[in-house]
Amino acid sequence: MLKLLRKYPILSYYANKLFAYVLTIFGALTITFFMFRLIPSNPIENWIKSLERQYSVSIEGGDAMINSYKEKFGMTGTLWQQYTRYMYNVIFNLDLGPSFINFPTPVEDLLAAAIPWTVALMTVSILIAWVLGLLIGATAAWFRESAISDVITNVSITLSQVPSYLVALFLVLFLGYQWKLLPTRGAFDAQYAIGLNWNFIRSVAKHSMLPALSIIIVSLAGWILSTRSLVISNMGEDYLMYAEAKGLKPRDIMVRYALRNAMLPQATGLALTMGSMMSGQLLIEMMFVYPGLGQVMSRAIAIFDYNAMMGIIILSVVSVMTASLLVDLALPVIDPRVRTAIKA
Amino acid sequence: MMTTQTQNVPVLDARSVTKVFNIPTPGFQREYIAAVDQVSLALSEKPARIVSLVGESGSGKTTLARMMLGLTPPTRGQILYRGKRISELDKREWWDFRRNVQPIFQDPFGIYNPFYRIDRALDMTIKNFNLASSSEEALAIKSEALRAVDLRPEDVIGRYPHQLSGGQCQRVMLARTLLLRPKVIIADEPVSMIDVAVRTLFLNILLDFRDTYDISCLFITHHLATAYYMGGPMLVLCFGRVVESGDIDQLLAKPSHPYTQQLLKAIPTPDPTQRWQNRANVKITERPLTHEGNKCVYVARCPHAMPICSQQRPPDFEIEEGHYAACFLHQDKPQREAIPQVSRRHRHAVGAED
Amino acid sequence: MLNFIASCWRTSGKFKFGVTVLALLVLIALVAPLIYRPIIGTSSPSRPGVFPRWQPPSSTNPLGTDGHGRDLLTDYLAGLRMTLYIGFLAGVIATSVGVSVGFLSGYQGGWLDSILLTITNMLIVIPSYPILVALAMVTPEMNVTTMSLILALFSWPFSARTIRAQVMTMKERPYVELAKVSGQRDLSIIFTEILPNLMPYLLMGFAFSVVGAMVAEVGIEAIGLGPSNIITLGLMINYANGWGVYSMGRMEILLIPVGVLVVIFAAITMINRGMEEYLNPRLQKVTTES
Amino acid sequence: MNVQSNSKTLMEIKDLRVWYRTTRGNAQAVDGVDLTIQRNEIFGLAGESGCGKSTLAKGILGMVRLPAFVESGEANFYRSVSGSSAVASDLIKLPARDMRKMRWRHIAYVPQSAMNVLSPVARIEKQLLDAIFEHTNMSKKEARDRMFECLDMVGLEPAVARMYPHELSGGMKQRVTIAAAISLKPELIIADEPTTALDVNVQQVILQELKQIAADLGLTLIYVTHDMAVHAELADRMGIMYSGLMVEVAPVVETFKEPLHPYTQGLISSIPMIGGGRERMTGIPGNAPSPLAWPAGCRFHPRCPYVMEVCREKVPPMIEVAPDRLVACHLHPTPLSESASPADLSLPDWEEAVSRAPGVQPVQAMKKGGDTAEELS
Repeated sequence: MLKLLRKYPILSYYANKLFAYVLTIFGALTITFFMFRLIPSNPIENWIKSLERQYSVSIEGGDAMINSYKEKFGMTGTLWQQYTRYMYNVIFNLDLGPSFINFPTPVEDLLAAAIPWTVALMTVSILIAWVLGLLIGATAAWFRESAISDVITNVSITLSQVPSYLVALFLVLFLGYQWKLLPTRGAFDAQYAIGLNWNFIRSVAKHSMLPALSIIIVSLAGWILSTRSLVISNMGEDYLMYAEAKGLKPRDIMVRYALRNAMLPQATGLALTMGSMMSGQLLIEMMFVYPGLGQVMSRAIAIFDYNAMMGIIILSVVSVMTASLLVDLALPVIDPRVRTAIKA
Repeated sequence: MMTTQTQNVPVLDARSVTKVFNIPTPGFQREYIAAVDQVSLALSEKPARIVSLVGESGSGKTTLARMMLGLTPPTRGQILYRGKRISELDKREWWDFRRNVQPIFQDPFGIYNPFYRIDRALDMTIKNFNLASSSEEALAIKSEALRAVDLRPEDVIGRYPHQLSGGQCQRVMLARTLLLRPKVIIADEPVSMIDVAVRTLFLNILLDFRDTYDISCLFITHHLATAYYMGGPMLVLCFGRVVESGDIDQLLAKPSHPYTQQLLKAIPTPDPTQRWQNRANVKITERPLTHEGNKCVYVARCPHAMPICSQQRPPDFEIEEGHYAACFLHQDKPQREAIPQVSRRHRHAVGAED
Repeated sequence: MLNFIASCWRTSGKFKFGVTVLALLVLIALVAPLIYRPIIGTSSPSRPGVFPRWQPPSSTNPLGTDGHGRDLLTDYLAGLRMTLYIGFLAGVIATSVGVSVGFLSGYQGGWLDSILLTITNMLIVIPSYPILVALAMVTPEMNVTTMSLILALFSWPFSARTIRAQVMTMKERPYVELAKVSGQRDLSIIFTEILPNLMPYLLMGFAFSVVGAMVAEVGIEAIGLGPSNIITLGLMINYANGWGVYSMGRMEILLIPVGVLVVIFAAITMINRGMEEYLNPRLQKVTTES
Repeated sequence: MNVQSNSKTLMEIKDLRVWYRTTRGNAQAVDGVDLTIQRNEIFGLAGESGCGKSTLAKGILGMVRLPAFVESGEANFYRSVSGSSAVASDLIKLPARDMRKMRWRHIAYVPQSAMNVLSPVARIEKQLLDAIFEHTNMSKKEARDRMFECLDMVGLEPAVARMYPHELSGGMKQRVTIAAAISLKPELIIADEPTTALDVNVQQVILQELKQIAADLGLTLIYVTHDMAVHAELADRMGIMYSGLMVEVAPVVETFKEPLHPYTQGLISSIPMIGGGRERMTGIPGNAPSPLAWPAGCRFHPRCPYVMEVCREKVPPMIEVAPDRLVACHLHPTPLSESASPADLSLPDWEEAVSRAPGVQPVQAMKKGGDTAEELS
């Protein structure tokens, strides 16, 4: 096998990318697992205590109940046994263990219910932000002398670092309360039946407008800035000056040379951002009571439910790594330079 | 026996040194190319001489320079400092090697850390090799070295690298080398990035170093005319191998390797009355990507290629006293004997000063 | 370092604007005690019940009082002071850890580099925000230093990665070779040759981690999980949300902290963009070298 | 406007100034250059780095971009319309759209760094065809034939068209740019140091190809390089620039045989020549001045061995001392009478002049042994 790898550098490039992919995911999960477990507080005691406080009664058989729950949750045995058992379940039979939020349902179902919402919201907003960002960024770069491009740049600089929930605050205040244009809570009107009927979709769209907008505004600013500086540095390259010397129309030069060379890095950027959407915008979803992964995460954190939290983190780590793996695998095919560089 | 031996032991001696890299090729396989392929080169102490090493870009001259400076380890072969492998030098011997073998790099602008003033390069050398006991003395030898390379100390000391011209920067490097009074300077294309007018000044200083301070120099260039101006022995490097060596006048009088002949024909002469007669054919520019050991390195482009050229590696044939060419056109002439590798018995570097 | 800042100041308007605004804010933060001492006397700014609740702006309380009977102006000043302090502290921790890891793996290379690189990648891949919230919720006594430590925990890998890339390129520069040949040892090469040229990238890394830390801190506070005994702008936002200031018609209670935060983030990012413009000559309009 | 100039002149440059805006004031890279280029000639533009020759080339091509800007001057280009009549247009004042139409059809450019002049993500054929389609309405097939014809002219097989730039060697990339330049058979090609980064053999191939193509297609070539030997091999007429000004213009044989301007003489006598005598050359002492602060009067006076009082005050005007021999130096203030020939004007031996020159200190042979400061002065 090694001889084969040595002989064909492309294979060894893919092999070592795959190895790094698996190792990083495994490492990340281990770190998170131990981080949670080492922290003193434990979900079951919290739950029992919260029950006692709620009904102001002390439960005698409390510790027996605690042990049985611990057993069910795989919290028994030494830390190492818990770890191996958990990993075995996750890897081999994809069982993330029971969630604590609504007890019997396993974490997988919990996530399965939340994933479509987050994916829908995030994909739409990321794509809109990316496309708009590319267009505005490129034009701002091409007409960099004009005042508007300075205005656009400074505005996007200001907006790019502002956290999306602060933007959400403003949107909720003005669009939501002040002018009552858009609903500010929930994902759809309760009165419509869930299904592919028209007004359900319309109401979902209306409800997700505000959260989507707050995500779009911030990431749009980010894309504008990155495209602008990419295109500007491309404009300084010799091949652009050479294209001008060939007497090509400015518009052709921008599209065929400046933008084309900026497409590749921005495409990889899009893939990586798509990968990171799984971690969801926790605060946005909490603020808008949007039933996505962030919502599940916030409820899990509130009562420190190990399994649910681990489930979501596994999901986002895997999706981020898969996105970057796909980019690494696709790169040699798309970019001829990488294909040659690999063999060096 | 030891004393006489110290006379003819060369300060720096490369014995069939080879460096192998793997390089990108259009195909999917992995290709190995010997950037430097069994090169032998000796720089003696007395008499101080300027040895020119001429080769096109990609002929391995920079790799050879870095190996002789001890910056890159050779894949095969040995580099000896006063008869002992530089990888086996003990601490004291290493410092002695470091002091006596100094480089001059190619890029006058990139060589100085932009963060500091230019004379820090001099101070660093003075401090590390403790050439001066007090700061006044340090300033004195600094100014003296700068004047020796035709630079006014007040023009240089305290200035930043970007405030000086390429020629000035390169001469400050010469001053830095002069401080150490090394036995050998390895100059890797020192003049290729400075103007023609100032270039001559730099070459004159190197000649003066040889005559006044007995500092030998390995002068590496791709410009044959500059090597001609320096005089002395010359080695022609082609794709990592020394194809021809000997005194420069011998080589010009009787260029015996096809590569040297082609090189001499291709060089534009600064005289409009003697323009090129020959019409270069395009095939010249092809570069043999892969070459195994056992064939002549120039066979792909050689007009006199014979079958033997691609089956056997041409040894050095002796054209005349001190003039060798590695080409089967001269099969009838005597071969040069191979240079023995040094075994581990030489514990102590011969003649290393304390 | 100083002449780098000076030349950035000369070339980029963004840098000038960012630095002035930030300097102004830091100045206000430093001077804050002098402003709110006369209002609340010697008591600590976070002590509730000093004033009657919900007073409109008056001579004693220039901005009125809040739901806990604390003077609003003092809240904001103390909040600004604390947010900046936590942000910079977390930035310093994150950058110093990031730099040492980045340097070690960048300069050393080989197996050490691959180990450190994998660890950094692992930490980058984990979604930091949920973990931060979980950690914040559970740490027993939450004070400024623990808060900064938690925030720094997840931002040091980013500066580690950028510094490592820079060190890898700097290592190949000719002046490192000149230093080697002049007898400099590895350690002094790192500190005297490579570090000074790395300064601009350190500054940018520092600015990024400060902003990152502040965003995360405000994120934690805004959902009420942060320490309640230290007033920060994030906490003020959380209270304002809790009190439903909108319905009380006192919008400014929410708008002021949000506005100040936006100005802080904008200023630091302007500084970063200014530095980037100076470093990448193509983005400039006037060349610096002749 | 349609002007009946003598059909030999192709371009007249009058008092062209191109400056760079820097934080420390304006760097006057090109500071008032007057030049006339004849048709079907190879004009060599020589001078050391930093003398402004590349900036002048960019000025003619209208490629002056911020932070550089055209301060003043004009460049009249006499485009031959049909047969002998020519239409003049000032390239400097031409609006962008018209200049764009002029490019590649009438003025083409061979860039210096062929390394990154070709877009890394597009195949060679795409970058050759886009100029052809832009300026002509050739059919696809016609354009491809023209492309392969040009590639063949520069000795590249058709397969190169399908390759990416990074798969070609430096020499091949340079020949692609030459093929691109001749694809629309322009009247003028400006080549800005195309062979500096290439090996000697490759350089010979490219120079001979350029010369051959210029002769076959009957086009004019302005060849910019600091390497005097290349000018000797290639150029018919030469112009030498120093510190942003043209100091001497003359046919190449006369320039080498009897240079009139001291700088040209210094430049030629400091080029090592194979086979020549190996006596010590002194080069040109001193350093090139900075474009931010040109010296007063003649800009070469700090380094000139024949410096006179007048040199330090007055800028020497460009004078035609003999037919087709222009020089800007106070040593030759007036045009020659018919009888005298340029030979009488030739300068004394450079080496001896430099050693005698008062202000300038060449490096004396260093004393052996003694390291004390005085001995070494």
